[in-house]
Amino acid sequence: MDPITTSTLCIGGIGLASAAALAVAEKYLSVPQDPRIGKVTEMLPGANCGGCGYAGCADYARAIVADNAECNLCAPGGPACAQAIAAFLGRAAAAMERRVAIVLCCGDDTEALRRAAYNGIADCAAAQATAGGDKGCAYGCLGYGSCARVCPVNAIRIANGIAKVDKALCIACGKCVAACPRKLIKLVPAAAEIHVLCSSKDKGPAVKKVCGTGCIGCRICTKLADGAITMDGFLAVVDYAKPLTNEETVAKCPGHCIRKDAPPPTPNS
Amino acid sequence: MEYLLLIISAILVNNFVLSRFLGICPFLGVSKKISTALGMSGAVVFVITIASAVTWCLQTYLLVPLGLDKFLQTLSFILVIAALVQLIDIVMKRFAPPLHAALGIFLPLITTNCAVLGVAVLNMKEGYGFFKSVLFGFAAALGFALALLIFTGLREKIERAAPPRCFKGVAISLVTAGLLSLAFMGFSGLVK
Amino acid sequence: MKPEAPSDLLVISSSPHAHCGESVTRIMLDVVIALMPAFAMSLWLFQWQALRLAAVCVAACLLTEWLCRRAMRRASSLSDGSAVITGLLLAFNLPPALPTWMAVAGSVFAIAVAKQVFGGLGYNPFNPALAGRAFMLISFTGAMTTWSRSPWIQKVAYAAGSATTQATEVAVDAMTAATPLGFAKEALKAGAPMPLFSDLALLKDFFLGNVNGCIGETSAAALLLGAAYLLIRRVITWHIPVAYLATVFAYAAILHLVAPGTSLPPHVHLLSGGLLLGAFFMATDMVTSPLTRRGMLVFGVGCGVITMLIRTVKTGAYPEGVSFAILIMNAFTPLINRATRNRVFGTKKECARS
Amino acid sequence: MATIPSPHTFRGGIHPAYNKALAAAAPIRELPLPARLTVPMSQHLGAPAKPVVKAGDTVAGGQLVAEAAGFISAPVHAPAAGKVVAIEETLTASGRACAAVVIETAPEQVWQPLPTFPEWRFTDAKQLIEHIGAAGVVGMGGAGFPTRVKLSPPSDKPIDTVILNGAECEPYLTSDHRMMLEHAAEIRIGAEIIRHILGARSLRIAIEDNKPDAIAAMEKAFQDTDGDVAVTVLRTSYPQGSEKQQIFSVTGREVPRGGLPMDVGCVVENVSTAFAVFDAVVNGRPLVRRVITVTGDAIAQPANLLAPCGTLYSDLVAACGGVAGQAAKVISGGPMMGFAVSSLAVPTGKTASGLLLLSPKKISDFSSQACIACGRCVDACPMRLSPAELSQCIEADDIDGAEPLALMDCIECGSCAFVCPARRPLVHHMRRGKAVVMARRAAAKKTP
Repeated sequence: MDPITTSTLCIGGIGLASAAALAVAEKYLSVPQDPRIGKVTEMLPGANCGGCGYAGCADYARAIVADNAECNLCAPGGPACAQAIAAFLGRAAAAMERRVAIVLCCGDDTEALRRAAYNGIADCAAAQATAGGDKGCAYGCLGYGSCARVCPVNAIRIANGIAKVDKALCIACGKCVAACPRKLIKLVPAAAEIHVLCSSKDKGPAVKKVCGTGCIGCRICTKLADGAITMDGFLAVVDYAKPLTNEETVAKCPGHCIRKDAPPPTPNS
Repeated sequence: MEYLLLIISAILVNNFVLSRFLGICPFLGVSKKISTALGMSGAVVFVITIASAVTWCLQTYLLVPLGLDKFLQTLSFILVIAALVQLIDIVMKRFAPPLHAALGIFLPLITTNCAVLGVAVLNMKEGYGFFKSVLFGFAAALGFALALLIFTGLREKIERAAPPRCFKGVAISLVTAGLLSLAFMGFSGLVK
Repeated sequence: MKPEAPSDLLVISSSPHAHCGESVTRIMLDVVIALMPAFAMSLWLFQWQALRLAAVCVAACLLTEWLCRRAMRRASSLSDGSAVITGLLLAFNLPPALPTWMAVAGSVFAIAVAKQVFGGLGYNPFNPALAGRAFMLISFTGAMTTWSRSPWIQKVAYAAGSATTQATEVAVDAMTAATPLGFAKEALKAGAPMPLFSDLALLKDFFLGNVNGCIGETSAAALLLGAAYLLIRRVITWHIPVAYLATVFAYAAILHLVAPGTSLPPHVHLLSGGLLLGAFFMATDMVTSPLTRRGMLVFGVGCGVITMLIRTVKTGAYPEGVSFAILIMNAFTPLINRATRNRVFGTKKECARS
Repeated sequence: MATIPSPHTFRGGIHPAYNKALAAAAPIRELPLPARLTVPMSQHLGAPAKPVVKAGDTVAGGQLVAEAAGFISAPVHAPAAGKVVAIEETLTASGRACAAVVIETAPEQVWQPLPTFPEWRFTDAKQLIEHIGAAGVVGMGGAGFPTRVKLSPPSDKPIDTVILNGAECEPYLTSDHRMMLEHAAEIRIGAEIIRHILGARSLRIAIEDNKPDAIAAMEKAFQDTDGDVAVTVLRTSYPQGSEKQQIFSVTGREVPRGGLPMDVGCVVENVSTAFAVFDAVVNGRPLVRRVITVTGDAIAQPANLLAPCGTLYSDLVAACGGVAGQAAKVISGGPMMGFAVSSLAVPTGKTASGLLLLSPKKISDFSSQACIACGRCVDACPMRLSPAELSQCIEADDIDGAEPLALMDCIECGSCAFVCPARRPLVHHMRRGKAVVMARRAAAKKTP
C-alpha cells in the first residue's frame, strides 16, 4: 500500500476511533447542564464585581436560571442588560434606574480638623479602631481610602484627606458602602445632582468646633427644598424619592455642605 | 541504578520546565495558588503517565509496523492525547465527581500541553521500552510538578512584592522564572 | 472656615507603644562589620585586586540601587545598607583577576534584576549577590574560573601538589592555577588520585586563606571571626550554618569512608571553596531564608546536600556548589515556610497549614 | 503553703524595659473626689449596661445606675453620691463610643451598701456568685470579663486550680504590685472566696520574680491557709500575665485553641479582682473604684491612685502634678497592650490599670518598611503564630489566606511588633484582619 493511503487510513482510523469513544462516553456518561446558564453568563458584563450578591457573574447567571433570581440585580450591566436577560428568558423586566455611590462628607483637610496624629496602617477601619480615629468629627470621612481600595473600577479618589466618587465611572456595586466604617457612602439615583454632603448628627456648635463645612441643623434648606430635604435630628437629609432642583438650597446653606455635582468635565479640560 | 538516574535526571537536571522549557503555559497560568498548583500537578502526573503508556502502544503496535512513525508521529500523538484527555474528563466527571471538581478545570489545559507531547516524543526518540517510557513519563511529570510547586511558592511571595508598575503581573513572574532557571543550572551535567 | 486645632496633637497608634530599638539599618551594619575581618584578610592576600573588586562592586551596587529607586520614583534605600552588603558579598565571590567591567555587570544584575525589580529589600526571592554570581558564572565562565598566580599562593599550591604522592607534573601545574576544589574535580574526572591535604602546615594555610579562590572566601579564620560576631549580636541564629556545615561534613565523611581514593577528606570540604562564607553570610540572608527554626534546619540540610551533589558528582559542570545550592534552596524557601510553621499554642499537631 | 518556682515557661515572649521603678515605691493614695464623674456603660467585655437613672435623678454612692444587658455583661454603680446631670455619648479608652452617666458629685457623701456575707464560708456558692455579679465585679487585668460568668463554669468542666494573677507583666504598671503589698490580707480572703465558690482543690499565686517584695507579702498572707496553696514564682518574661501563657507556666497545661481556661480545669483571676470580690462579699461594696498607676516620663509625680471609675484622665493628671514637659502620647494601660487616646477627656473604667504619659523622645514610630523575613516575630510570638506571614497576607487584603494561619488565635500582646526591626505595625494588621473576620462571621450568622 502506498504511504499516503496508509497514513490517511491510519489517522482517519485513530480519529474515528477516538470520536466514537468520545461519542459513546458523552452519550452514556455525560452530566447535563442547563445551556441557558452559559447564555446568560455571556449576557452579563463579566465584571465579577459581586455587587449582585452572588459569587461572580457565572454564579449570578446560575441563580437567575435555576433559582429564579431577579434579573435586574446587575448594576454594571444596567437596565439594558436586565432587559436583555428578561427578554431571553421570557420574563417581565423589572424597572431599574442607574444609581451611583456618593460620599456624604465634604470636610476635607482644608475645612475639617484632625484631633490627633495618626501613626498606623492606611485603612479607615483600622484608623477608626485606634482611639476612634484622628478626624475631629466623629462622623466625617477619615480619608484612608478603604473605599477606594475595594472599588473594582477605580472610581474613588482620595484627595486632600477625603474620598470622592467619580460619578461617570461608578457601577454602583456597593462595595464601598460596605467598606466604609463610618457608613458615609450611600447609593443614590444618578439623576440627583444636589446633595447634603454631611453626616454629622451633632448639634450646630459641636459641628462648628471641628469642621468648617458641616451641617449645623439650621433648617433653612428644608423650607426651600419643598419636602425633598428632611431633618434627622440636627442633620439635613435629602429624600432622593423626591426631586430636588432648587439651587437656592445650595446658595443659602450657611454650613456650605449642600453641594451641586460639578458638571461633567469637557473633553479638553 | 539506571532507573534512579533516569528519575533524578528527569526531575532535577533535565527538568521539563526549567531546562527544556516545555509546559510553560500551565507553569505560568496555574501557579497563583498552591492548592490549584497541586491540582494541576496531580492532573499532569496522571495524564502524562497514561499518555506515555498509550502513545508507546500506538507507536509500537501501529505506527512502526505500518512504517508511519517517521512522519505521522506528532500528528497521531496529538490526536490521541487530546482524545484521551477528553475521555478522562468525561469518565472522571461521572465516576469521581470530587476528583473532577478538583482537577476538572485543569484537564482541558493539559490537552494541548507541549510537555505531554514532549514526553511521548522523547520516549520514542530515546527508544525506551514500555516500562521505562511510563517511568520516564511519571518522573518528568514529577519534575514538572516540582517546578510548578516551587514557582507557585515564589509567586505567592512576589504577588505581595512591590515591583514597579510596568513589571507587575506576568513580567515579574517571568523574571522570577528566569532566576529560578539560573539557579537550576547548578545541576547541569550531574546526570547526562 | 476651618476651626482652630489644638497646637500639639497627641499621637495615636495601635498597641504596642514600645519597641526594642532594633532596626534594619543596624542589622545591615552588623553584617558589614562582620565581613570586615574577611575583607582585611583578602587585602593582605590579594592586595590591590581585592581592593579594586570590592570598591567596584560596592560602588556599582550603590549606584544601581540609587538609579533604580529613582527610575521607580521611590524613596532612596541607600541608607539601609543592604546594597553595600550585596556589593561586598559579590566581590568576595569573585576571582582576583576578574576584569572590572565584568564585576560591574554582575553588580548591576544583582541589584537591578535580582532585587529592585521585585520592589527592593524584603521582596527579593533570591539572594542578590548569589544571583549576580550565578549570572556571571554562566556568562563569563572562563574569567570566573581563572585564578591568578600571586607569589604567595603559588608557593602554597606547589606544596599542595607535592603532598599528593603520585601527582604528575601536569597535575602540579594545574594546581597552581586552580582552587583545591577545582583541582579535586579535575582529578576526579581524569581518574587521577585525589590530593589528601593531610599536611598540618597546609591546614594552617587553609585556615588563614593561603589558597587559591575567590577573594573573600579563602580565609576560614577571618570568616569564623565575623560569624562569631553575628552570632553574639544575634543577627543570625546557629541553625542554618550548623545544619549546613554538619550536612556537608557528614556527607563528605561518609563519602570519604566509602571511597577514600576519589574523595576529599571532610575537613577539606569544610574549609575549601565558599562554604564558610556561604553558610554564615549568604545562606543566613534573612529575606531569602525560612522564618522558623525548624525551617532553617531544613534549609541548611538542603543547602548541604545540594552543595555536595554539585561538588562530588563526577560529571557535574561546576567544581563548587555553594552559590547554586543556596540559590536553589532560596527557591524552596516559601514552600519550607509553609511546611514548617510552628505548632500553634493550644493545638495538638502542626496545623495552620493552608 | 509553699513557694515554688514555675515548673514551665511558655515559649516565645520578650524582655522589654520594665520602667517600674517610676511608680513602684509610691504607696496607694486616694484621689480627692472629682466634681464630675463620667461613668461609661461599657467598662467590661460584652453588652454595654442599660442605664436605669435619668438626667436630674439624685443617686447615692454605690447605687445601681445601669443594669446588666445580657449574660455577658455587668451592672454599673454610682461611684459617689450626687446628681445625674446627663446621659451622653463618650469616647472610652478603647476608642469606641458608648453612653455614659454623668454625675455631679455632692459635697455630702451618702453611701448605699449592698448586702454583706461575713459568713461566706457557709453561704451557698450560687448566692455568692449572684452577689458578685450584682456588685458589677469584672476581671480587672484588662479584658474586663464578667467575674460572675467565670465563676459559674458548666458542671462538666470541674475546676481544680484557681490561679491568682499577680504577674503584672506590662512595663510601667505597678497597681497590682501595690495592691499585693498593701492589701495582701484582703486579697487572700478574696482568693479564698473564689476557691470556695469553685470548689477548687489548688490555689496558686503567680508572681514574676522581679517583684520579690510582693512574693514575700503573699507568702506571709497565705502562710496559714489550708490545702494545696502555693506562690508560683514565674520567670520575668512578657506576657507572663496573659491567661493562657500563665496557665501553661503554672500548670503545664495548654488551653486548647478556641477554648477557655475552664477546659483545662483552671480559672485565672487578677489580684485586684480578688480584692474586689472581697470588697463585694465582706464589705458590700460594688466595684466602683480601683487603683490606677499614673506614670511615664511626662508626668510630674508618678503615683498609684485609688480613683472612682468615671474619673477623667485630666483629673488624674492634675492630681499627679500635671504634665512634665510635653506629652506626645497618652496611653490608657501599659505600653504593650494599652490604648493610645486622642485627648485627656476620657473617663477611667473598671479595667483601666494605668495611665501612661510619654514624652516625644520615648515614643516609637512604626513606619512600616517591607518585611525582611528575619523571623524574630515568629520566635517572639507566645502563641507561636507567624506574624510575618499573617501581616503580609492582611496587608495584601488576603484575609482568606490569613485565617488558616490561625489569625484568630492572636492575643495582640504586641511581642511581634516590639521586636520587628522593620518596625511594621504587626498588631495593627492583626487587629484589622481579625475585625474583618469577625464582621464576616457576624454576617454569616445573620444570613444562614
